[in-house]
Amino acid sequence: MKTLIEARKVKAYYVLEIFGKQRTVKAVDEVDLDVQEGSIHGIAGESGCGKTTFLKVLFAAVEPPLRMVDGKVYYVNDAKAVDLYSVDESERKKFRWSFASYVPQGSMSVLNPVLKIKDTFRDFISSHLRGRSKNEAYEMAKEHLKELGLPFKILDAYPHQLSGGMRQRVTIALATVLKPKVIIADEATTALDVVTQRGVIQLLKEIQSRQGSSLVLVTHDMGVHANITNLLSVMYAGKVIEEGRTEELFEDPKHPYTQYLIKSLPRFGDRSKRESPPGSPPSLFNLPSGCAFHPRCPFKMQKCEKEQPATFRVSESHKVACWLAEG
Amino acid sequence: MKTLRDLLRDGRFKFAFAVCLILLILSVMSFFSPYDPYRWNVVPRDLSPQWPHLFGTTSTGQDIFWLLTFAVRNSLTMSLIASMVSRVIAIIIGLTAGHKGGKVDKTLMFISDSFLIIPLLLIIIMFAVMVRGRMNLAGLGLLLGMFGWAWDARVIRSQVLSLRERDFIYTAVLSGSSTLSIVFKEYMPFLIPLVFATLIGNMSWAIGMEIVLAILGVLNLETPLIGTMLYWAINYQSILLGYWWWILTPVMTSVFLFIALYLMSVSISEYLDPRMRIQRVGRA
Amino acid sequence: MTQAGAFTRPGIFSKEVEVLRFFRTYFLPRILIYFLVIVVGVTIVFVIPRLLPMDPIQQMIGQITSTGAYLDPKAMNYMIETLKELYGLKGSLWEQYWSFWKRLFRGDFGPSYFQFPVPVISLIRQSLPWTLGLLLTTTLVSWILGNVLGALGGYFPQKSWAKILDVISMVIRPMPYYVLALSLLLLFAYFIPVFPLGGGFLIGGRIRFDLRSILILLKHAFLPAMSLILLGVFLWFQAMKLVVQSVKNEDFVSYAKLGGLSQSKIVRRYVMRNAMLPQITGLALSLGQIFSGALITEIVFSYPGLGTLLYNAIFTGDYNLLMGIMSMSIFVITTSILVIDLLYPIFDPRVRYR
Amino acid sequence: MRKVLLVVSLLFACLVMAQLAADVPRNETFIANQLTGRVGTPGNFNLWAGWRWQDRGIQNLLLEPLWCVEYATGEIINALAAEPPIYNSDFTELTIKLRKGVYWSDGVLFTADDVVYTIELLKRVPGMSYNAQLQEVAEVKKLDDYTVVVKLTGSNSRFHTYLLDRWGALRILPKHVFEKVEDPMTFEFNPPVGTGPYVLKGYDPGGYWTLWELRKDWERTPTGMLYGKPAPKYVLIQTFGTAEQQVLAMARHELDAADLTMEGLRAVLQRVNTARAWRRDFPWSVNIDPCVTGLHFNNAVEPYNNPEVRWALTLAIDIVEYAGNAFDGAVTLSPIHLPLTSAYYDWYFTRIEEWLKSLELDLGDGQKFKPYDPTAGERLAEYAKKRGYKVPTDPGEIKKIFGPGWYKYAPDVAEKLLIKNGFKRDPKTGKWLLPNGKPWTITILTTTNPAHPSYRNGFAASQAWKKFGIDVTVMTSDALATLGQRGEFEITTDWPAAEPWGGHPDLFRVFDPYNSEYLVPIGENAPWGNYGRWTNPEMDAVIAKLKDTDWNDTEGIVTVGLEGLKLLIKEMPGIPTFNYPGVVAWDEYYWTNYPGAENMYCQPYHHWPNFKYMLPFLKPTGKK
Repeated sequence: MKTLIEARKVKAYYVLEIFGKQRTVKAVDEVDLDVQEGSIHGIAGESGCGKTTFLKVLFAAVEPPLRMVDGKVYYVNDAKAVDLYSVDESERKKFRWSFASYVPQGSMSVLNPVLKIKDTFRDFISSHLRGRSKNEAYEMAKEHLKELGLPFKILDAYPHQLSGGMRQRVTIALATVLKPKVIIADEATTALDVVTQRGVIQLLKEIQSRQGSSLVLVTHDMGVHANITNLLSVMYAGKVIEEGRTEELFEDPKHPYTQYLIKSLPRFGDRSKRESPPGSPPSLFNLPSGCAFHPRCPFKMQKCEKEQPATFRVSESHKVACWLAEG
Repeated sequence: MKTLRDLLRDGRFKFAFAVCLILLILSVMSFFSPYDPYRWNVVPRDLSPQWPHLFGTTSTGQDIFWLLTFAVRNSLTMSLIASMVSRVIAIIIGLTAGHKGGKVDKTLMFISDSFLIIPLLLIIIMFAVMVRGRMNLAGLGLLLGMFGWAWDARVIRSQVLSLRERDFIYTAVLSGSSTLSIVFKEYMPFLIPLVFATLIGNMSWAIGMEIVLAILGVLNLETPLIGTMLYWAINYQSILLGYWWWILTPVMTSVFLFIALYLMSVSISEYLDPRMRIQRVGRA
Repeated sequence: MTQAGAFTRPGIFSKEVEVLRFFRTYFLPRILIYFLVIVVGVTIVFVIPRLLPMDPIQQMIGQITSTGAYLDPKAMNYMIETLKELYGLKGSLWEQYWSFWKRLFRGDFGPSYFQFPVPVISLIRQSLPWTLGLLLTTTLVSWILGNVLGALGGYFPQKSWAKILDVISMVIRPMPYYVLALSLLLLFAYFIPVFPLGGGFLIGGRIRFDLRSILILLKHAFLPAMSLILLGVFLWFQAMKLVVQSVKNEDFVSYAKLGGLSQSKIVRRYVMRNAMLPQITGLALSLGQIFSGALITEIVFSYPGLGTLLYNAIFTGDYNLLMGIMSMSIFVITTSILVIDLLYPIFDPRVRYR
Repeated sequence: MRKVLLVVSLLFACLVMAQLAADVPRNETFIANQLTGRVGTPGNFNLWAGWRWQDRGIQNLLLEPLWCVEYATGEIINALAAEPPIYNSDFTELTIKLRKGVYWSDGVLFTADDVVYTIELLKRVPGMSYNAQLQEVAEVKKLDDYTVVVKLTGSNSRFHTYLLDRWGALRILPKHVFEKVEDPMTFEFNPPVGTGPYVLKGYDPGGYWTLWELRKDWERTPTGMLYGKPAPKYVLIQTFGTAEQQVLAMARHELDAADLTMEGLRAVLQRVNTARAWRRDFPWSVNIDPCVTGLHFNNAVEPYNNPEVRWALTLAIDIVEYAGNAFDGAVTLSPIHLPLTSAYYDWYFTRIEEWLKSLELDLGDGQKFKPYDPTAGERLAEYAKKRGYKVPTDPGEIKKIFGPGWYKYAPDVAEKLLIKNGFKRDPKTGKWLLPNGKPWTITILTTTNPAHPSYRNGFAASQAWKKFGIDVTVMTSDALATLGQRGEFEITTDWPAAEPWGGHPDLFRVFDPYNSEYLVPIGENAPWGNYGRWTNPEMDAVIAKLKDTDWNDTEGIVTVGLEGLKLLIKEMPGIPTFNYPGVVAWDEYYWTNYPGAENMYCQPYHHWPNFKYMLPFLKPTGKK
């Protein structure tokens, strides 16, 4: 299995200067992640745990006040690894949409309101494939939409004339029109009702399997992870606390936080009250000492309060950062 | 006061606040002026800036510095009256139009449109000519106030329209509270900052208008205003005769006043709109 | 104007229903309001001059006698009666109002009192081309230039030239226009005598449709035009900069950046096209204002136009001329707003269905 | 490539080209400023339809009047007429003898037919100028080609003054042009045909300039016959928007004669070395303008109907401080209701001075007071010297420049007069109270243009009376004419009395408005010159006597005139202060020998009809 994207010790902080006081938010703190070719890699965690920021780092969309403090992100394109942050913007631009593309969270305002859908497609296509004439780009977009089973008449409509679900599908189509190797989807289903959510997930799965591209899916909805992803990383307070094959994590979650997450999922026929971790996620301005989860962890030990847990390998494809696993 | 302290951190607001402070001090000093601004030939004429006449004297025999203190005081009071009047009208019309919607909204907006449509400068000249003799500061303020509200009523209305969609307004309406309480309890906190920013904008519009009217010689030219100072300087050929200090004082005052008002309204509206603030903050 | 309010999402309808619906809900109310505004505007313009203390006949007599032309008192009353008759000031306000509307439909504003019996229409026809020529070009040039600069200034606030432009705009804009125009005149007509001191055309020359006349016309119009453009550009610059700064943070712009679109494409098709929307309404309004002529420009550069004509009309109480110019100005403003309102859906698709 | 070269050369040619078109050489052109501003109807020269400003060259170059006033030398010029008017004994018939050999600019002979046709046409068509005045004409016919007889319905010894040009008159129109026109009101009369020495060459469609060219047959016009060949081949009358522009134009020698404010004049004298004013040194301004400025009481309003109150207000004025406030002392004082031009000085002032010195006011408790102060002129000269201006020392010169005398500054006498009439001072504030106990406030109605002498009079008076203890406000209004005629004012700064002819001792024009026949209550239209609604039986008698004295009997006119003047001074319906200070600036770069104070062969204003009589005297300097 070739890895397409390697993220090594990524540190990305928000540097906010709120009325004179300099404050840094450690949104992503030393995270390693490998995106395997052909895999569907899920990233789970409560909102505010830094998963969306990590995606931005992966996609090199770092805008002030977010700043890349340390760490490397390599794009491996036909065996040539390129460190994203050492090359200049024009180089990075080549990777965008052809190597990796990004599906945003709210699709409400992502499409240019004054352009027809086909013009937006044409912009995205022509800015990467030089020399494509106008209707060649339209043909390509029509072709792509037909593949995805979407009515290509929507090309002549304006964004505001489409329903929420339809607009999300168009955004996904837009992100995958150039057949990228990696699709990064950030909460792609959150803004939709359950039924449309199902349709969008189905769409993503189809694209992934037909184009053989790998998918990085960020969502707080564990049901989606269980349904679609084969690899799963759980993030908490800017760190990856557990990572491994999805089935393994669901069957034998090692980290207490992951257990809570899985228990929070309703199951058929199960009438008992859902449990959720006590308290609420820590504010990233002043993280608790040692393991960030310790204030809410029922199994916390002295060690947990003082030292940050190291990462232990539970099995060949299952890692966890928790002192419990040390024993 | 906390907001003021925060605002003062913004460089632009600091400059604007300093200029406004100076102008306020000037207006207060006008009460201690040794010369009566309505009397001519009280000081030797056409002196370049020197002690005791810091800003020099005019060809009509008046001390420019003390005249400026009166001019600034009158201009500021006049523009305050004008913008207060127009704020009140703008709020009333904007709020009722935005909140009520339907027929009321259409008619009110139609009225404000017709105000935008009639050639404003000429109507004001006509009114000024009509009232000229008995035009005092309040009269001029009222006149400018009457015509200055149309654009801002529209801004307030669109703000109210977007507010009305918010849930807390629905809950207030559904809970049966009277329109008045809704207006003051729910809308006002959101509108006050907007009203304040447009107030400053309207003040600079009023002063600009006053200067145009004075230069056309349509105002009562005896009352010292920034505009009338300019009128006398131009009428007495201060530019060609080389009395640069006479023409420069009103021009510089009006330029600084406008810049201060502009910067203040920009920084305040930015302070109110969090998204703009973050975008600026990040640029460390 | 655009209404922000809720807008329906009909999906994709057939063409015919769409047009009919468009006509009924969007076009008809606009036309109704258009005529209503004109009627109200013209009525206001009819009433206001009459509130002026200046009675046209007495001002005329004051004019005649103050220049020393002898007017024997007996003859004066006779003249007042005849003038009242000729000026149509006989009868109550109501009758004058109806006769005014009757004449208006025939496009005749009646004679100008001060330049009696020359009809107002020919007075306007003589001054209008100059005002139209000067102001149409300056408004459009400053609109386009101001918006382009504003967009670039707003999009790249860090660039040095953007900062310089910002400072200049802050200094030029509040400058009283009279002083700005006068210094331009002093600079380019006196110290560096390149441009003429005033007037619309070369003295002694005839306007012929040849290159030479056009060049002379341009030369004479250059200074007034530059003073107007200087003012206009920075007005639009600041307005556009504000709009662009807020549009720049919209999601579709950052998404386009993520998509790797080229900078120029983003600025042109994404930022500017959206930022232009409020500016277009602004253009409609300022196009309307053209009609009252640039009064101070005409005075300082003694350039022919409607401004001075209107200004003198106020002081001589010339009702017909006042009403003529003002109702024409109202007509142009409302039409330009209506046109822009109807064209608006082309610029902003969201507005199409109401 | 060639086309580009053409454009570039043209562009360059335009930039460098002087202000005038190529075929109008600058050194043969006289450029004057148009006083009345931009012309609303540039293409329309029909001055007889309605009323039109005529100083764009119509009255001063194109058309000659029958007679024309010349107030500098105090004479009446016979232009189209050969000799003064001839009336029959009871002034019901006027005979006019015309000048022979005058031709219209299109080569047609000027004859009596033109005069007869003009009078008949103007009388017939309402709305034409002078239509109202000509209703008096019963019948007009010509005796021969050069004699016209006008029969009047009543007797009017001054009927011919409608044809006497004093900045406006009934002008004779070309019969052979107007008879072909079916509606004289809408006829544009373009290109115009005239009897004057110049004919139209071109005009600006924007209304900012009019260019005139000397007629080849100039010797067949009255100007040519009387004064010879006008020097400039072209005369350009151009409107400059602001005073600054006139100064700049003169600095670039693109303007030969300008009308300026006092401050504009100082700027020109400082900036242009070849420029000069009417008087070479202080006070520069023209003091022979045929009208006197001052204040005008409203006789129909309490307490201004009482002559003693009016005299009290006069004595409360310190005329030196008053003139200082108004024009910094640069004026010619006049104690009588006439402008002290050299002509009126000789005709009237020399004969009234003794009476003025002996004039006494009765203060009630048996005391008498002589208000006249013959030293006022010298006191004003002292003030001017103190202000640092170069002032002549010879008493005769001072009298001519600063005026012979005025009234004493006697606030104590004024106080006695007021107390005599029931006025009191408020013990606390020292301010004056009316007889009914209410505080005395005066509103002075004046024009809006602060540079205008009437504004300066209003302002100076308010300063003087504020010092005397009365609350005075100055109300400026553009509707001065309307408010004045309707009498809606207490005191206005309109002229204290109507303007006299200037070139003739006849004061009928000054006294006639006071005729009790025309007295109207407040709200109706009072005649110009008597907005204050003052009448007096003795004045009616003077008017009647004047009506019976023939225009040519100057001795008779002067004796009756003196009687009227003395009455005006005793009653003081208006306070005369100083002559109208006209400001004219000339550039001696292309033309010299202007009619300045030291060389008064003609009056100085280029917007007056006499401008055409001035042009033959000008001498080109030969500069290219």
